[in-house]
Parts: sequence; structure tokens; C-alpha cells
Amino acid sequence: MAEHAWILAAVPGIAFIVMAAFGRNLPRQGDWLAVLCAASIFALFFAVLANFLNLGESAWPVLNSIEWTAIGDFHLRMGIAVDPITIVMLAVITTVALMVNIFSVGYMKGEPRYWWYFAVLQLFVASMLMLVLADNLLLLYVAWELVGLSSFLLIGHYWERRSAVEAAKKAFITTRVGDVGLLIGIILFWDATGTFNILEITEYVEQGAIGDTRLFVTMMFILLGAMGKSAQLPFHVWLPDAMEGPTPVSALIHAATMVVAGVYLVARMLPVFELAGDALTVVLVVGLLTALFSGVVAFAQTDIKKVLAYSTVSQLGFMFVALGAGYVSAGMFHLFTHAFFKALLFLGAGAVIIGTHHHQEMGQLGGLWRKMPVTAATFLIGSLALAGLFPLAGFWSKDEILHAVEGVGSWAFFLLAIAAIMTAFYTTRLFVRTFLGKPQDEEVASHSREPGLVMTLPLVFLAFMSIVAGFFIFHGFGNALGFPGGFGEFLHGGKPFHVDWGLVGLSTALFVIGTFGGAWFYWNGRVDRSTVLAEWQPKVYEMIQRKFYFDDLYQFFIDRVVLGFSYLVSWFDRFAVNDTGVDGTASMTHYTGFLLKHLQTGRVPNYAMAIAVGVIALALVSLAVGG
Amino acid sequence: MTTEVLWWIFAVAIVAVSAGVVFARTVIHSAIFLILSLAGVGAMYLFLTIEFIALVQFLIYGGAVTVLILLALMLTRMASSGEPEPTTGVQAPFGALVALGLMATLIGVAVSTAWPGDLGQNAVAVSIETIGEAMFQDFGAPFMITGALLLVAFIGAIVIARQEDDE
Amino acid sequence: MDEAQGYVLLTALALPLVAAGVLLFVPGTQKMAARYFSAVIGAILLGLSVYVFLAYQASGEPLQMQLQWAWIENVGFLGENGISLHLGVDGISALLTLLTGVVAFAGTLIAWKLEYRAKDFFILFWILISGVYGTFFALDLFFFFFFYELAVVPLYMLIGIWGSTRKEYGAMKLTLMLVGGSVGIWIGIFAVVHEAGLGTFDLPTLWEAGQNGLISAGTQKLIFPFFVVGCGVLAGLWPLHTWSPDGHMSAPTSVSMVHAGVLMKLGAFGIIRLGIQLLPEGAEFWMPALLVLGTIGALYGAIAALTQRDFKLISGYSSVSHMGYVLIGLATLHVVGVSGAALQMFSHGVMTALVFLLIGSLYDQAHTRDLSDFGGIAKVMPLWVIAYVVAGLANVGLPGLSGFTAEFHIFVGTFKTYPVFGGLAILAAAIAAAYMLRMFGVVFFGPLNPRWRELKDLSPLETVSAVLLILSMLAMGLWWSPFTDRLANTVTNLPGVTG
Amino acid sequence: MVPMENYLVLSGIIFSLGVYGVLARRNAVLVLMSVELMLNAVSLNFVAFAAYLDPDKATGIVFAVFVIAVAAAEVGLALAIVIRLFRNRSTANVDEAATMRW
Repeated sequence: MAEHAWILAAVPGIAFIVMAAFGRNLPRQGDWLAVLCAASIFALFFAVLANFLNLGESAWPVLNSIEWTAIGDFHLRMGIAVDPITIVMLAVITTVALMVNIFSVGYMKGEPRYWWYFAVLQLFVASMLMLVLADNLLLLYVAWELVGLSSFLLIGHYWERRSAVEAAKKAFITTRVGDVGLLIGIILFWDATGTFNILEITEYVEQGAIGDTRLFVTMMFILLGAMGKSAQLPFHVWLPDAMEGPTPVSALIHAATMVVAGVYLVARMLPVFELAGDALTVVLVVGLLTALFSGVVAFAQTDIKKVLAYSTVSQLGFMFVALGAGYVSAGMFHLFTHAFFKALLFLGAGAVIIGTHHHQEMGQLGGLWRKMPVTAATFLIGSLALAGLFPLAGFWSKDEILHAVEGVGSWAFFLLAIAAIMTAFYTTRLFVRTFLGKPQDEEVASHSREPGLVMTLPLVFLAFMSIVAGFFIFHGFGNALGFPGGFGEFLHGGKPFHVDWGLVGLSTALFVIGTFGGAWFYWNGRVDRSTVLAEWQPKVYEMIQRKFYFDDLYQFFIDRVVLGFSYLVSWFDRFAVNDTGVDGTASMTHYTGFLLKHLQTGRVPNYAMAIAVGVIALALVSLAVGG
Repeated sequence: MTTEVLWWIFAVAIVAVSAGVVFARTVIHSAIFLILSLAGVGAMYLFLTIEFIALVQFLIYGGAVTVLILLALMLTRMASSGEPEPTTGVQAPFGALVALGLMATLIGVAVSTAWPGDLGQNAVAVSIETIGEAMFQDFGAPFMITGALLLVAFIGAIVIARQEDDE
Repeated sequence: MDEAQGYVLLTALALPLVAAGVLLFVPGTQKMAARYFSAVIGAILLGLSVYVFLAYQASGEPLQMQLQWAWIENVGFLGENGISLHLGVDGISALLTLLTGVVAFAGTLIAWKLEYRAKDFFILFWILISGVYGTFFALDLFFFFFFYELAVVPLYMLIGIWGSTRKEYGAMKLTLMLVGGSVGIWIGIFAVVHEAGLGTFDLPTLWEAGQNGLISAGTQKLIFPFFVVGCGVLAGLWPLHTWSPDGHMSAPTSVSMVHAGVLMKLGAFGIIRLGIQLLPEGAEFWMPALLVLGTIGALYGAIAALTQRDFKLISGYSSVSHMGYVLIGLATLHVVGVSGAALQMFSHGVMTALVFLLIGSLYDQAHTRDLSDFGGIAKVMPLWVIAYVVAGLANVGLPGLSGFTAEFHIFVGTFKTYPVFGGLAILAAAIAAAYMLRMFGVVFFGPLNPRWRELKDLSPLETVSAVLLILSMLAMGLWWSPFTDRLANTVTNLPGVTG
Repeated sequence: MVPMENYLVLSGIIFSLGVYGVLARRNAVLVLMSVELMLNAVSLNFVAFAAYLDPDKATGIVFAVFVIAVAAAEVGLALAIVIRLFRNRSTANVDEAATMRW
């Protein structure tokens, strides 16, 4: 079964075609088909997993490929490779996809283009699965672009809203800039090794097939793609705007799966990164900066989805840090746990939005725990997992990352600890302001109620996962489920995990500082106390609120530089190339004609004179030539 | 010897009257000079002992064409207008230059080329029969076409010069 | 078998001419008769084209389905096979034949709604199509040029009579520039035939002469620019591209489709046939220059398209950009790059045909092409928008559609030979995303401008055409090997093209 | 006997005078008369060559006849045009008949 894991991608692919073509005419616009599809790939995943584990470590990675195209010496094979990293990704994608599909049935009820929403969701799942299954960079790139397309379509689902269209455009173009880098990197690899296959490339690089500088440059290009997709500084701008899309989409695409594709790519290529000089340090620095930066910005956001978005960016930064420190398992583990609790938080936010009839500004919420107990409870679990409460999922994975960074240097460790405190801080702020205290807008609160089972069940399931997912790190837990050991051992056969109680203490201390700081600030506060900062340091607050002017800077760059250049080129094309070059030739001809026409005097004697002169000239010429 | 003297006299006279045609101040004088010039060329044909063509020259040119020209002069009333305007156009000096250049070229070529043999060595031979045969046998088709041309020109002249009803 | 298939080519070439001849005798008032007749002809041609493409043996000799009828020989300086009607296809022309069949049929269906002098339109249209087929099939320099001109000249009337915005200007400029280019080609043809001294216009014979030194290297370098500039005008070579935005702006819908879809490819095809195949040494010498021009064109078109306000101008500049890719691919003289160029010809052909179809459909109703006049029309024209988005995404190079297949090959080939230019070419693809999405955002989405509440979606005929074109895009995007296999043998056998 | 050159020189002079007349004079009738001079010079040439080369065949002479015939036709037509011109524009001045220009 593992070698036929491509079926996982094929099922939603077919579902997409069916739903795009006939979805509108199906009963209930085909939402049952979407859920069925998600459920079946969830089930199929377990078949793949069982088979994969049965085959044993010696058979990994499981490969299967076919000849795709060939021109001369240029051969291209397409296929899948299933290894532990892939399995982790498959687990995340199939689980979250199923939850989101179920949740969407409730969330999207009565929304426009219901059928189209589900169809594109299947397209996304298909491409995302293809992305993680791909055994070669080209197929990965294909899937990479397709998930980008699905993301574009889903962000722009409410295209009647101008802001949604702008957000979709921004997401597509920003990631596209990164994709340019990725494609260049991929082709540079091919240029050096003659193959797109990731394993073969790794082998070639290990044999030293690519020179140091060149390898570094190539990896930087690859990293560019990863940064674009995973919204790392300075490509992070699209992700908060992407919250214009339906909330379940934010959970699936912009929290759990697509945005971690960059992390996945770096993890997948980590053996190559390790050989590429300082490339890993770049990864680490990018991750650190992102984690800190978005932690700060999240603190000044008032839209619950925006807070979550910046939190996601920040957590992706954590993952990059782990990878930059060279720890695949730490990065992947955080990816794994983060997927569950962040999907939970987003879906929880979705439940809030539905429950309050489309209110998502924290200033209008508050005190919801009474009205929506299930949502509040699950949201609390998710928040605590994100903040890193022992022994929830987020705690273990963050612990792993801190552990990983220890080896890099105290500065990195220190900065990451600050980022962890900020995580706890803004998470607390989010929860307190949304669910606790007194309702800040009675009108909103009075109409709020718990959404139906179809939406709360996924929340409960994900809350459960947020609690237990962290235990995968333990040897015994993994063994009991049939894995060769804990998460780290499964991923790259490392040593069994042992709890470092000192680090646990430190982590807990970070959590306590952040949480209590947040609680002290916002507990029962009718007023957002971040306004305290606004009064104390208005310039700093404004800078944070304006996201350190990144968006303004980009806007300026696009409006003034890019479009200005475009106007210049258009002008040049019209006036220089066309009006001067082409029409100029025409008018020169015209003008010459204008000058020469004056020879046509209309006076017979002039013509006669011309004839006579011509005859004499001809006679003289023929005399001179012919003798 | 006498022939040559006579020839020279005629040649000079032809040149003189031809010059008269183009330089005369009044058009009627030009016309009279033209008649003389045409007659002189006719005489040249006699020197060449080709009487037929000389006859044609006298008849058609000396008679018909000249009469036609005089008629035209009278119809356009230029003969008696006294010509207050200049008789030559602005490009007359250039015309003179070109004409002189042409003359130099023609004379130069004629003189510099060697003409062996003699002229009129077969003077006896050109009879009217020979010309007739040539005209009606060898050049039958052109002859007929020329006839057609004359007819067309004749009709055309009438049509063009006709007084129209509305004028 | 080979010659019997040659008659298929002859049929595809002669059928449009016959159709034009028959239409001459149809009274101008019988519009429906002319339409049905043309649709049938288009369908038959599509069938023949598909047959030619499928019957082309990927593993066989590069040149297949040859048919040779002697015409003028042993006269004057002409020797054996002096000028002969020599037809045949290689992998590249087989692919382009398919393109012609698809676009011509789609164009016929689109011309259905033409009311003004419909019959005369079809007559000229079929003459043009015949010229296109002829150019792709001809293996004789004389007939190559003959059909090339036959394809170009009817454009003047087609645009001048049935066009819109500034049609006289557009038609005049287009025709003069193309004919100017033809003069260069004609000079080059005579120079080559004279220099080879074989007394024949037969292309395979001359190709051999070009390779074995009968045409000296110096001459090749001298003549090559004539061919490339001559063909380059039609291929939208920068800076001789300016007929493209204006011409497309003026041309009626189905002419735009055929013109941008197929005719521009004649130019690039000419560069292969006359440049690379006939003058390999000249090609090697001049290709870096062509590469630079192609790259400039690709970037320049994309950047200029960013701020255009007219649909057709965007497509016109985008065509410049994409034909720039074709030239880049050819200039690499690398197997993958040249294959990519051929794929790009097909890809751009179907894609741009679809785009012009859609623009025409909108313009017929709205009578404006200014982007800022629109907004939110996805509400009233969902099919139209979906089709446009598909075309736009192919334009952007989204995997799964033909644009990616083609551009990927070009990029790979360019990186192997001139990495820096490869990077610039990829950058142009990123800019393509920007101008496409900008247009999507402004025109298709956002709140519906109430002025357009009455717009109608695609008509059934337009839908059929659009689906045909979209299927072609998907076919190449999803399943590469039927296309690349047919190109492989031809491209690897091109002189001077390295692996 | 008069040598051949003499005839050629004589006809050359007449012809050049005619050319001058055509180029310089303004009166249309006079221009026509100058044309007649040129035609005569040419006829003279024909006949002279006929006598010099092949008097048996009389080809040159026939040519001269044709020249005269065509000249007659030409004079007839041209004078008709002149009369027409005069009637329409009250002038026979060629410089003033300049409508057919740019």
C-alpha cells in the first residue's frame, strides 16, 4: 500500500473534478462527497501507515516512479517517496483536512458558492498530498504551485469584497516571488546533477558534485521558496491578509498544512543544507527574526484571526529555528503538534465568528465562555498548548526546539526564550479578551450561542490531539502504537527521548511569566491595556500596530518603483519604439514624398528639360562605358 | 564640286532659318522660318538623291502641316498679339545650356566616328518601286497601323477641338 | 504509406483553398450556408490535424509523410527538383499543425456571429489558413515563402475591413512591417540558393548543403540576420514587436485568435526552418544576440503589461513576452530549450487564442475594453471568468497547464547554456503573475459594477471553442510525453543543437 | 560627294535648336514647331543612313515616311489640344498650363 500512496492524492483530485463539474447539481451541493473523500483518505492513510510500518526500516523510503518524459539526454521521472517525514505530513494533512471538511459543513452553510468551496478544498488537499509525496523537486514544485492556486482561490472566495481580492492577489504574488527562487534553485540542482530526484540530489551533493559557493547559492534560492510559502520575514506580509478567506480555510491552509510546506521543504533538504556552508545559519536567523517580529506584532492586533495569523508566522519561525539548528525531528515535531492546536484555535475562532454572527474584533467580544462553553474549553486547551503548558503538545515540541538551540549559542537560546514568553503573553491576551471578563458589546453577546455538533466535534477531536500529540515523542508511546520508537527515533533513528527536567523547569517558567504577564494585563479589563503602551510610547505602539511598516514599504515599492518602471516602459514603447521607430520610419517616408512631390511642377518645359538632361546623361554614360 | 558648294550653302541656310524658328520674336515669323527650314531639309533629301521623300516632305510638311500651324496661330490669336510678355520662359538659359551640351555631344560623336566608304555610291538604285515594295510588303502591318493612327488622331483632334454645346 | 499520408497533408493544405473557391460562388446573402460550410471545413481540418499529429511516429525519421511533385526543373539555373511541391512534417510542424487545426476550428466557430460580409470574411480566412498549413508543411523554399506570404497578406483586409479601434492604422502597420520582413527573407532565400549552387529550392537538400559547408560560414553569418529579422517581425521580436499591440487591438476576434495563436508562430517556425536548419553556423554565431533580444522582449512585454488599461493591449504585450520565451528557447540551441520553444509555440497559441476569444466576447457586449470600466463581472459571466482564469493561469505558468510545461523546458535549456538569462526569464514569469492577477482583481472580482448587470455569459458556440482550447492546454500540461516524444527526435537531429 | 559626317552634324544642329525651342519658348504652338524641327532632324538622319547603308532595301526611307506620318498625326492632335487649352484658359502659354502638379 505504501508504494501506492499516490492514491491518497488521486482521490481528492478526482473528487475535485467531479465536484467542480457537477457539484452545483448534486444534492446538498456535494458537501457529503467532500467529507466522504476526506474520510476515505484519512482511512487510506492508516492503511499506508500500517503497510509502511510493516515493511520495516530497511525498506524505507518506499519508492515508486514512472518515466515521465524524455528529450535526448534529458530524462524526467515522476514518482513518490514515502519516508517518515512524509508519514508525519500525511498524518497532519489527512487529519486536519477531515476535521476542516466536517467543520466547513457547518461553517459555510448558506454561504455563496458552497459547492465551489468544497471542490477547491479537495483540490488543495490533493495538491498538498502530492507535495509531500513527491520524490522529486519538479513534482514538488508542481504541487507547490497548485497549493498556491488553491490558496489563492480560497482566500478570494468572497470575491465580491475588494479586500478579499486584494488579499488573494497579495498571497499569490508574494509567494510567487519566492517560487521564482525555488524554481531557479531546482533548475540549478538539475544543472549540476542532471536529476530532480531529491534522494539522488542528496547523494550527489554528499559526493561533492556541487562546488561550495554554488551549493550555497542554490540553497539560498531554495530557501527563498520555503520562506515565501512559510511566510518568513520578509515574505510574511501575505499571511495575515490571507485571513480574508473563510476561517476553516485559514485553519487548514494557513495554519496547519500549506504554510508549513516551506518547513517541510527545508526539513526534506536538510542533509543538503548541512553541507551548504552557512546556509543553516541563515535559516536559523530568518526563523529567529520572524519568531520575534511576529510575536511583537501579534501583541497589537485586535482581530482574533489576525492574532492567530501572526502567531502562526511566529511558530513557523520556531520551526525554522529548529531546522536551522540542524534538528529535523524538533522542527517536524513542532510542525506536527502545531498543526493540531493551531487548527483547533482557528476552528475555534471560526466557531466564535459563527456563534457571534460574524464578529471577530476582540473589542466586541469577551465573556463568551458562558455562551459557548465547548468552544471556550477547547480554545483554552489550544491556547495552553500554544503557550506551552506542561504536558500539552506545544510544551514538548517547544522544549525540543529550545533543546536544539542550546547547541547553537546562548544568544539564540535567549532570543527564542523571549519569543516563547511573547507566545504565552499574546495567547493569554487572546483568550482572556475573547472568552473571559464581561461582554464588551452586549448586543453581540446576547445573540451569541454555541454552534452545532458538526462544528464542535472537530474542536473536541483536535483538542484531544492537542493534548496527546506531544506524547509521540516518548519511546514507549510510539512503541505502543507500532512505531519503532518515539518521534525522533522514527524520523531519523536517533536516541530515545529523555526528559531534561531542567529544561522543563525553564520552559514552565517561560510559560508562567508569559501567561501571568498576559493575565495581569488583560484580566477582566474592559479596556485593552495595550493602550497603556499607546499612551506611554505612541510612536512605538504605532510602529507595532503598523507591522513595522512592512506593508507600507512594499506598497510604496510596488506603486512607485515597479509600476513606475512599468509606466516608463510603456511610455518608451509607445513613444520611442512605436512613434519614433516605427511611425517615424513611416513619417520619414511621408516627408520624403512631401519633398519630392515638388519636382512635379506641372510645367511641361520642366519635364522636357528633365528628359533632355536624362538623355544626354545616358548618352554620355554609354559613351564612357561602351567606348 | 558644284554640289558640295551648293550643299554648304543650303546647310548654312537651314541652320540659319532653324535658328530663326526658335529665336524669332513673333510667332508668325517663326512659322515662316519653319516653312523655310522644312523646305531646306527637303532639299537635303534631293542631295541624297531620294526624290520621293523630298516630295513627301514638300507636300506634307510644306503644305499640310504648315497650313495647320498657321491656322492654329490664327485661332489662338497669338499672331497679332504683339507679345508684350517675354517669349522665353525662366528656364531658357538652362535650356540653352542643355541644347548646347546636346549639340556638342551629337557633333562630337558624329565627327569622332569614322565613316568609311562613300555616301550615295548606290545613288541610282533607290527608285519609287523599291520604296513602295518596302512600304507595302516588308512594312505592311506598320503601314496599316499608321493609317489607323492617323484616323484615330483625326477623330481625336475633332473631338478635342470641337465647340461644345454648352460653351 | 508515407506518400499516402503525404496526401493527407496535401488535403489539409488544399481544402481551405477549395473552400474559399466554393464560397466565392455562394451568394453573399446566404450567411448561414457560409457559416455551416465553414464550420464543416474547420471540423474536417481539425480532424486532419489531429490525424497528422497522432500519426507522426515519435520513433521514426524526423521527416515524415513526404510527398514531392516536381514543378519547375532543369530550366535556367534550376536543376533537378528545382522547384517542387515538397510536403512533409517533422515533430515541430506536426505539433504546430495540431495547433492550427485547433485554433482554426475555434476561430471558425467564433466568426459565426459575424454579420457584416460574412462570406467574404470566410474566403479570406480560409486563404490565410491554407497559407499557414502550407508554411508548416512546405519542404521547398519557394513554396515556404509562397505560403508564408499567402498567410500574411489576407490579414490586411481581414483587419482593415472587419477590425475595430484604429483599424486602418493597425492593419497598415502590421502589413507593412510583415511585408518588410518578408523582403529580408526573400533576399536571404535567393542568397542561399545561389550560394549553395545546387539549382534547387528543395529544403532537405539545402539543409544538407548548409551543414556540409556548401554554404560557407561567412555567407551563413551574413544571411542569418535577414532570416531572423524577417521572421522575427512576425514572431514579435523586440524591438520589431509594435505591430502586435496595435494589430491585436484592431483585429476582429477570430483574426486575433488565428493571428496571435498561429501566425506569430510562423515567424518562430521560420527561424527554425531557415535559421537553425539551413544556416547552422550562422545560427551559432548570432544566437547570443537573439537570446538578448528574446530576454528583453520577455521582460519588456511583461513589465509593459503591468500598467496597460486595455484588455487587448495586455494580451498584446503578454504575447510579446511569451514569444520572447520562444526566442530564448531557440537561442539556447539546447535540446531541451528548443523543445521548450516548440512547446511554448503551441501553448501560447491555444492560450492566447482563448484570451482573444474571451475578450472579443466581452467587447461585443460591452463595447469597451478599458479595465477600469469593469468590476465583479464574475457574478454575471461565471463561465467566461473561469475560462479567462484558466487562460491567465496558463499564461502565468501554473503547473498542470501547458504554459508550465513549455516554460519549464525553456528555463531548463537556458540554465544549461546561459544561466543568468534563465534567471531573468523566470523573473518575467513572476511579473506575468502580477499583471494577470491585477487584471483578475480589477475586472472579474470585487463588487459588480451595475452597468454590466445585463452582460451575457458565453454562448454555446463560444463555450465549445473555449472548451476545446482549454482541453488542449490541459492535455499538454498534464501529460507531457505525447508532445515531448514527438519533438525529441526532430530536435536532437537539428544541426548545431546540443544535448 | 558630301561626307556622311556633314549630314549628321547638320541634323545634330537642327535637333539641338529644336530642343532649345522646346525648353525655352513659352508659346505652345512654338513648342510644337520646335518639335517639328527635331522630327525633321531625325528624318534627315534616317534618310542619310538609308543612303549610306542599304539603299536597296529603303528601310530608312520607309522610316522617314512613318516619321512624317506620325508627325502629321501628332501635329493635328497637339494643335487641337492647344486650341482647347486656349479656349478654356485664354492662353497658349505652356508655363501657365500647370494644373497637373502636386
